Amino acid sequence: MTEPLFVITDRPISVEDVMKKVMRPEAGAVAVFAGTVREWTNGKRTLFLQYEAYVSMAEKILAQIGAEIAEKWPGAKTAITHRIGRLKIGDIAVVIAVSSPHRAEAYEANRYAIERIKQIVPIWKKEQWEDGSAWVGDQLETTAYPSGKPEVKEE
Amino acid sequence: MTEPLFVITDRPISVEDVMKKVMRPEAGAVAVFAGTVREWTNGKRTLFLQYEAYVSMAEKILAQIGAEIAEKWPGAKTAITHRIGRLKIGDIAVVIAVSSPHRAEAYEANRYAIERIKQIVPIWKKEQWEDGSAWVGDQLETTAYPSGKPEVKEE
Amino acid sequence: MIRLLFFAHLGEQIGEREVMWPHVPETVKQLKDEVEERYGVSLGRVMTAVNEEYARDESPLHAGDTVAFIPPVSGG
Amino acid sequence: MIRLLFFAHLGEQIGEREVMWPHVPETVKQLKDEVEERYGVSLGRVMTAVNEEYARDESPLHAGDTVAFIPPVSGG
Repeated sequence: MTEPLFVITDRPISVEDVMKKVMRPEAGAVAVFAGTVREWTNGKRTLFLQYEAYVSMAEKILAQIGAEIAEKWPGAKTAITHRIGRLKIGDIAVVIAVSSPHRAEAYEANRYAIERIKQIVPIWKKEQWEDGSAWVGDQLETTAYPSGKPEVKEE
Repeated sequence: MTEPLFVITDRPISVEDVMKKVMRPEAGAVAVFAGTVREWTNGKRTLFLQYEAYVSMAEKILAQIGAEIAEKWPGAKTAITHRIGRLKIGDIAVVIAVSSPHRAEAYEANRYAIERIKQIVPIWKKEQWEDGSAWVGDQLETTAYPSGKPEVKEE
Repeated sequence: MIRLLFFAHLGEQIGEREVMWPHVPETVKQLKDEVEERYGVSLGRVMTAVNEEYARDESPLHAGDTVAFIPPVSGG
Repeated sequence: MIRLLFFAHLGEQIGEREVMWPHVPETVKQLKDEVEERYGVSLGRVMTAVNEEYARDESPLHAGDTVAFIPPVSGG
């Protein structure tokens, strides 16, 4: 299989395609996470999202996360695809698939992957609401910076 | 959508179909688990598996697990399909999809579902090895009963 | 008359998956004793379901019930 | 000469996503100071990557490097 395991794409993501990259006879468990565009966040309605990435570096960092997982959970194999561009409600933004011989590692490694993505992968999303838009400024999805200036304390 | 959420089938499972049953605008996360037929378990090579179910009751108990999840993690929606019959190495035996507004619940509820399936859903698997076969006698996959008599202590 | 269902290795041991049982014992426990004696199997670790719901040893039985004998499950 | 990349709100604020920077400062920190002064932006919470690897303020710069300014990420 020469298909890349860690991909940034501007096309819709096929969950099955990502899964197939990690399925193998020695794995009995595949955990998959799909992050989708949610309509409501903190009572505010999202119309669509715009994702931007530093594509070449993002793919490298995704591969680094895969390597971290293989070291922490030997036998685990990871594939990640993240979509960029304009996404509408319900669209899949990211798919993480981790296979492993037993299920505990697959779940744990998968969750590790999404937390790491939100920490270190150079991808950004801009929320478009009915009354404006803003880049979402931190990985915990708790703070948006309508001014575009994350350095200004807003409380 | 009138498609049933909890299904026992003797046909191959489409992961995307199971996922689609739980995706909705208010959910930002979908956790999926696929259990596949592993070739090697404790150094023994599996040739294929045979799954049997008490189909009508198994579907009811799967639905009960979905109800347990909705109660423990409000906002979580679950779909589960389990395959029966003869499965070869790499085939998907079970797919669990849980969607929720945020990712933590989706992971936790999904894992809860597989643990419950292994505890209470009337489905059994028979392992076929090169040198024989046996019903796998408990949900932790640690003990097989080659004699077919789970009541006999074998250590 | 009640309907008995045997699954997995139990079905193989007994040689039948479904049996019509002419006697209707009062409880699940009594039925288990009768089945153990009739077929020479042990139901020690076997759960039972009456009409597709898990039942306890003291659960009552009625004519027309379906009783399933459920060995330790291994789905997933 | 080094190549600068600005992402997300930084790119919008600066009005350019890619800039060729004629001066080659010794360290990332010095480059950040120059960029902050030139564009009136704050890089306080912004990470930098030199040639696609995360760099620290004291990391050295060389002609031909690509330096990316990476605001807090929000993928996933």
